[in-house]
Amino acid sequence: MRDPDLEELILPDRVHRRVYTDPHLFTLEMERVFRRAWLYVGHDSQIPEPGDYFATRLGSEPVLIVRQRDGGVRALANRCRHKGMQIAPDGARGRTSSFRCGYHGWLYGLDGALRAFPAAAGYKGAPVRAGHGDFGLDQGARVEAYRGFLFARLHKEGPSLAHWLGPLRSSLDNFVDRAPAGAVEVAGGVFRYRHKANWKFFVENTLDLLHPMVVHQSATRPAAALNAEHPDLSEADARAIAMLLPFEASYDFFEDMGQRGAPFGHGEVGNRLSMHSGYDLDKEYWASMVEAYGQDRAKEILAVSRSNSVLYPSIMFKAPVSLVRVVKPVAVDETVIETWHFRLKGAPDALLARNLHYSTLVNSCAGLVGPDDHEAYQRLQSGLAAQASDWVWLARHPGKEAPDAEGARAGPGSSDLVHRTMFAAWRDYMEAA
Amino acid sequence: MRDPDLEELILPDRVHRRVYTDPHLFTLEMERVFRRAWLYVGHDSQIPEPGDYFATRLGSEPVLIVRQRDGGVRALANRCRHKGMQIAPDGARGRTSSFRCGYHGWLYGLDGALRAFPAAAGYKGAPVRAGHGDFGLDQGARVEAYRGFLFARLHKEGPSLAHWLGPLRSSLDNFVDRAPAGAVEVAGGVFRYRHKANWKFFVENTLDLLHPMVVHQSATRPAAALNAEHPDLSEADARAIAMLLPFEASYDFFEDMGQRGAPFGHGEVGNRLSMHSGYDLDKEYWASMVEAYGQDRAKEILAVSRSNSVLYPSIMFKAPVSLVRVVKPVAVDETVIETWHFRLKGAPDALLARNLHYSTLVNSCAGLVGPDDHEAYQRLQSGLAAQASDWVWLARHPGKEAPDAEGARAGPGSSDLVHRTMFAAWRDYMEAA
Amino acid sequence: MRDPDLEELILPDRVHRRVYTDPHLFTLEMERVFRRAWLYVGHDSQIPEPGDYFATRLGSEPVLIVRQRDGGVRALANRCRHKGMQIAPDGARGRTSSFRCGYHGWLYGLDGALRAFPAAAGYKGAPVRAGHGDFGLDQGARVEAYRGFLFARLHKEGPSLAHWLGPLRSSLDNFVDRAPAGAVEVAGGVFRYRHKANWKFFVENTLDLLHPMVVHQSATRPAAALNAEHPDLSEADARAIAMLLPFEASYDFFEDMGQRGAPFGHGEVGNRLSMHSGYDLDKEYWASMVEAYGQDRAKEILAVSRSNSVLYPSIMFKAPVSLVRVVKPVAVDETVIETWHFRLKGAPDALLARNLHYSTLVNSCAGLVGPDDHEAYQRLQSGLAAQASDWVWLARHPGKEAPDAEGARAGPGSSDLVHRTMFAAWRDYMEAA
Amino acid sequence: MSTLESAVTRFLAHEADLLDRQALEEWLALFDPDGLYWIPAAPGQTDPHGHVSLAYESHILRTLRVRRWRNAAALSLQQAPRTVRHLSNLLITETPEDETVRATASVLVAEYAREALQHYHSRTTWTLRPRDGRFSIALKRVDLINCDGALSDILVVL
Amino acid sequence: MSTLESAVTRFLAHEADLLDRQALEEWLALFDPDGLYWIPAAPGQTDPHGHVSLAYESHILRTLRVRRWRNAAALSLQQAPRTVRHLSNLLITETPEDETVRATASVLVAEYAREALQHYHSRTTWTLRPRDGRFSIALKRVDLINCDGALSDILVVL
Amino acid sequence: MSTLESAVTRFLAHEADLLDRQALEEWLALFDPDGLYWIPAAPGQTDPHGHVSLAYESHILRTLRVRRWRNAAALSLQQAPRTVRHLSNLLITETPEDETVRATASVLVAEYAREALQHYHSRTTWTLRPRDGRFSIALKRVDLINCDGALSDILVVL
Ligand code: FES
Ligand code: FES
Ligand code: FES
Ligand SMILES: [Fe+3]
Ligand SMILES: [Fe+3]
Ligand SMILES: [Fe+3]
Repeated sequence: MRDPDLEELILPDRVHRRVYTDPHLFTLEMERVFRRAWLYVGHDSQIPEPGDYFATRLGSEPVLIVRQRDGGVRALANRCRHKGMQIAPDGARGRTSSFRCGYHGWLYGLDGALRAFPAAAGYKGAPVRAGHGDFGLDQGARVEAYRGFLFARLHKEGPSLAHWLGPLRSSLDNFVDRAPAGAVEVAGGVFRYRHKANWKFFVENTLDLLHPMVVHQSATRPAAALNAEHPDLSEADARAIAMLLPFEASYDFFEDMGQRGAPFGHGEVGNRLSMHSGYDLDKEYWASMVEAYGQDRAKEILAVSRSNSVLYPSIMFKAPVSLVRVVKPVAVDETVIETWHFRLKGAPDALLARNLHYSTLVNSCAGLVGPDDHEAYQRLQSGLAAQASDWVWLARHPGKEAPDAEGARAGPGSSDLVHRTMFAAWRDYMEAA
Repeated sequence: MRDPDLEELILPDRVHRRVYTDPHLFTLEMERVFRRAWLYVGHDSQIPEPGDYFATRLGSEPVLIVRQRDGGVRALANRCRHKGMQIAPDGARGRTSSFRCGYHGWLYGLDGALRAFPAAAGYKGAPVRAGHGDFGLDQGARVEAYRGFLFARLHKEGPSLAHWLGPLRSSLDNFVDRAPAGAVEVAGGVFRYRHKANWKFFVENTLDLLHPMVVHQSATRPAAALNAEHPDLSEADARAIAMLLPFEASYDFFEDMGQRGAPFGHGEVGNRLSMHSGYDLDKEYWASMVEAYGQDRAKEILAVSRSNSVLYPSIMFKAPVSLVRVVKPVAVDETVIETWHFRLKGAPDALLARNLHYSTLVNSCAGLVGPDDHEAYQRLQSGLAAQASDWVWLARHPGKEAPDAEGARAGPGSSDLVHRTMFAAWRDYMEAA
Repeated sequence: MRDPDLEELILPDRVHRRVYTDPHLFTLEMERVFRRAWLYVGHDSQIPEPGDYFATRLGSEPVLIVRQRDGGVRALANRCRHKGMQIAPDGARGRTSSFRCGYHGWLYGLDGALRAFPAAAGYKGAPVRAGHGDFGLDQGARVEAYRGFLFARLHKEGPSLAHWLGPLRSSLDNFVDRAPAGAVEVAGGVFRYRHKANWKFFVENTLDLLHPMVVHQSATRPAAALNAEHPDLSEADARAIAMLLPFEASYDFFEDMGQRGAPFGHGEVGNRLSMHSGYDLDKEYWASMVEAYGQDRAKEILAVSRSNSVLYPSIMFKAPVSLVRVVKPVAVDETVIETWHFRLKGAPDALLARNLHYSTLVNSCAGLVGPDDHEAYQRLQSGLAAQASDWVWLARHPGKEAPDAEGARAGPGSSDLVHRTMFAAWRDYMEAA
Repeated sequence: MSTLESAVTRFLAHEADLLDRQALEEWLALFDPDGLYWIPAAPGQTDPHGHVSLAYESHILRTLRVRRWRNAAALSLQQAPRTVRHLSNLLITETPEDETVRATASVLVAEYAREALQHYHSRTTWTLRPRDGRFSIALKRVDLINCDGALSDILVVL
Repeated sequence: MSTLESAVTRFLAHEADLLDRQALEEWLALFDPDGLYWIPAAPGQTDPHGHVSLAYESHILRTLRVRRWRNAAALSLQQAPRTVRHLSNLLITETPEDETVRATASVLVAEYAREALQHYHSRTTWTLRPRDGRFSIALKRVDLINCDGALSDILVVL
Repeated sequence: MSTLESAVTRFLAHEADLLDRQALEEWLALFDPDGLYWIPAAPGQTDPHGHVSLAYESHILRTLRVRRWRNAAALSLQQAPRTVRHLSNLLITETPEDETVRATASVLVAEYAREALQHYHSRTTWTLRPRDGRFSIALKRVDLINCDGALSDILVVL
């Protein structure tokens, strides 16, 4: 595949519109970025028992994520080695002791080894063999977990997950530490939300603190008015309004939230201050936290409010409301975003209910917030097809960055530092031939 | 972009089927023909006041057509210079004092200059600047008007509109002169009609006088029969029938209509004689014309009946029934045709009603005439995908042409002279690298 | 068009997934395989009288198959030589004395010669001429018949139909010999079944005897259970069950059916034994066969039970149940399969009814068998898009083949010999530049 | 359901059946002699004379439309489009002063032509006159959801 | 609306509800023992024996269809298609001689499978026999608008 | 058709008409003060608190939704989506204990926005309370056929 002219596409303070619109670059991204980076695939709690599996995609590659008998996890090729049939439809999940291809009945073990094939005598003299090797489903993909979160990488070589997570390890830690029992589990359903735009718009938008007060006015203005008109809102309504209003916080507030960029393109916004930091603290939850951690440590954990954290390129997670949004690129101009929700073990149901309510309001395709972001992405896609200008600017707060204690570089909340960081990593992935 | 082998595609008496079917040539057309030619964008009356605007496309390029405070008109890029969002959806229109991008709130003046952007301090040290220049919406597109009709051209260099209109200026004149008050205005709604075929089929068909008696038989035969069966038709029915019957006039009649081809690919059919020249003349309208122009001049104006006039590549207009059909190429095999209607200022409502009735019968997607043309275009598209032959013939009436007084070349009504003229211009546009 | 690296795509025991997924190879297939091979177009009985015609496709090329006045058949270009309109919509059929293009009325004879065009004087001095030659619809395509089955080839040069049919002539013979009157005719309607997968999956699947017991279990298991539960099934129900059960015959049974591969990629499964060989013999039919052929010859004819015979690339026919399935490639990942049914002349209606019942059960898009095959094709298409492996294996029963009396090479029923034979021919067609 | 509602429901189902069975000549006979068939080209369009319509047809023009349908030369109709129509959400108002009944319904016309389905969604309003125990159509007005969109051919009667 | 119309409307809504809820075994029980489920393959098809059908099923074959639906091995059904069906434009005729009722309606079956919607439009005709105050189905005939088109899999009961 | 069926049919046609005409403020008034508008995100979802929903809205949130609809700044609503909705296959059950009526229908909402049609198919269930001779809505629950699919924006009220 022909190489792109990367130095013409990625400049220090801007990127060329083709990175969002060129189908050839999208194919290359699937080949280079999405096979070389660790991609989030799910959570331990989705496949607790040996033989538990689900079918998903790593970029464009269909895989089976399977809990092994030894407790490990493998990412097997979801593609029979006989004549090539996809073994399980995308999205399939269940518990099994083997995978049987429904075309001619080839049977694979949980580890991907070809265990048996009907009428085997007919392959006398042919290279077809049971076991691993040319006819097994193991394709050398790596799977590693960090505190229950599963990541996979198709490329055999590369950094360990822990190294790759870098400074954002502490944000994943905070995600899990917020559970009084020190563990989380998938709960409350999944949103799958499709839009006709390049996957990078979503990823970049999640760390863009200059857009909420503009894009989400249509929700925040009525919310503020209703708040003023109804002094006696029900608890649920008051909570909903309180989750919507911060979208129109002041520019200074968003600037103060801060942001940081990290190696491999990761980044996040918010730290002590964020759109979630003003939420009421549930008493029962606080009590369980104090009991689990002691008051000081509990306070410390809850004082961290990193609202949006990106592990580039595949997820944005929100530790304060316990959710992970997963990027599923479909085509250069089509993306599906999955939103997965988590229960903090040991926390009261009311906390889960609040976080799910947040997601219903904000992340639902029929919600009051998401559709306006999506409209923006789709108009970015059509705008960048225009020839009037070739450039997308990432020029904000030039030079305004400083190393932080964990090895990231921090800047003001509205900086494009995080976006420059993403594209530096993107270029690295794309260059490694 | 790779150059086509134009001399193999365009021969004196035929063109290669690829000019209608090759997606690469379509992309080049958008690049070369539709950026270099003056394209019709609308009419003065659509944006009478400063700040009036509408969002449209010049070829594939999204633009905002905006009335300036000084009365001029600009074609601004409809694409924010920040991160590239399309500012207004295609088709949007209204009155405004500025354009605000809905993503981060960058604010542009009517002239396209960047007026303000929120949290401006964050761009200290970055190249982002208010004003025109790299961050304004003015992309150097030219806009000129002729008698109220607005044309735009993306390419900075090129002929003036008046020069480019050439001999067909007199046909536009006739369009407007037919108004007793000497001016027209958009009225009566717009048709937008989509078909799965290359844009050139429509343009060429409008000057093809060998097809109506064949393609439109399905309407004219029943019309003739009903006319014969019902001697006492209502006035409205009689008028409808009278507008349909000329589609099956004799071959001699169409030959006598005549045609002419002009520089830049323009052309038209009909002059003294046309499918509209036999319409009854509304008495009240005639009186108002006589009052406005005197009897001789009024007669002279109304004696001109150029039924279909093409300003290549973007419009066909029909002065005798006061309408303009605009070509909107979508893909190599998809086109939208807009039909815009006009009120002759100073003329009675009945005249507008008649012209709208004509369009309802002929140009509506649910009409009695248009669908059969569209079926033809779509079958041309599928027929030209066949390899049985490579050629589309434009060989009719070879050499039968003579210069006319305005610098055009005239020929018999059924000649392919107009089509040869179009492709000569097409080749010129496509060659200019 | 650029040539593919065929020696890297087609290996002795496997083929590269790109032969099923690469759009460029699909275009080349249409160009090389589908213009050079004899393609089945229909049956004599569809166009018995002079002027009878139907519009179909040879690969991607639209043609009119026309019965001539002298009884011959031509495959005319379905594309007017004037401006290129497709003359008749795909699927059109009827009886006519000429073809008139509906755009400008050019008139062609049944033999494709241009007979007349309106306002002919306008072409004085132009190359447009009546007759054959540049302006006729005859494009040199060949049409030949074998026992009433019509085949056409766009390429002028190539083997005669009889030679090309080779050993499978005897299978077509058996198709027709099964008619007491020694002739068949189209009857009982047509199925047209669309799926999103490459055309070769269907063709290869029809000679794949390792899949039925796996893929069609969902029908055979309930069928067996109902059979056991209901000892007193109605005749019709018993017949239906009896036609479903053989899909789950034993591996040995399928092995014993045997298969053979022939020149030009043809092949078939079953001979004395097949999924149809156990059907009850209708008494009335047997009587009519004995009357027509004598007992010995009748027995001989009915003892042959070649269940699936492929004339590569365009049809699979089933002589024992009198049907032909025709391959209509639409795109690299889209195919329509037509199923045509035949009445054996001289046989009782009950036999036709049985064969139609078979097709309703098995070939209908709402049937109990076909959808599972189609699901398999579609999952092959998605599986082969994966990069986990490049290979589709055709390695079964290596070397297990022996020449038979008719010049084919025979092997065990489950061999990939027939698939290797197909790809050898495919490569030959693709190589001939 | 009132007697009137029942009668209107049955009449509209009958009209739909005629159209789906392409009994177009019988459909013509359902109209008043001065009845109108109107498909506005703009949402809420009030004026059929100062604004174009997708169709605005008197008895003569409807007859022309039906004859064109029967005309083998009609290129676009060689595709032999078929329809199935679905009608629901009926609202009825009686206007006693002119003895008409106004019925508005949601109508989905599914059209099949050239191997493809098209869906036409409208709120359709019939102005009906009681006639011989049934009704005759004074006005059939079809307000398509996308009447001002970039439509492709509407080949069938809606 | 007559009592008969009401009763038929309710019965058909009940059948649709069973199918949408995939209560297929209950659906089987709605038929007469010799009842037929027929999807013709040609418009106006009259003969189920001299012409193929998309489906032509006796009680045994319908049962087979339902058991196949329940069979985990069915590759094409692993997509777990769902339906919502819409019924309107009901026309009813009684044929007193054989004590059956013929009901014809426009039916839209929306199918969702593999992340995609499919729409099946038909005029569907039920021949119903009064049974225990309700009805049993003697024949359900589904005339799809595109029955002779190049269809892809019809996975669900229509 | 019973009086109750007629009354419910008319009420639902009225609600649909308000929504299609975008008389959203009037639509708000159809609900009980503590009425709910619910679009589950999973088939058969029982719990609105332990599972996300596509929408789960009290009076205040419905009001917010309607005001957002009226807000010119709403990027995604600048497309001015329109709807036509179709309702059929009504099943009604009365639950005398709490004096409510449960009505379930097949609903197709056709949405037109940005030159494209979208179809939303659901079984929708209304829990209705008799109020002043009409009804008020205690719960409107919209079970979309593809509620767990990869949906794109649902811009309109379903
Ligand atoms: S393709 Fe999987 S067993 Fe054959
Ligand atoms: S993209 Fe327009 S303001 Fe940012
Ligand atoms: S294209 Fe056929 S006659 Fe002109
Ligand atoms: Fe946002
Ligand atoms: Fe025309
Ligand atoms: Fe099979």
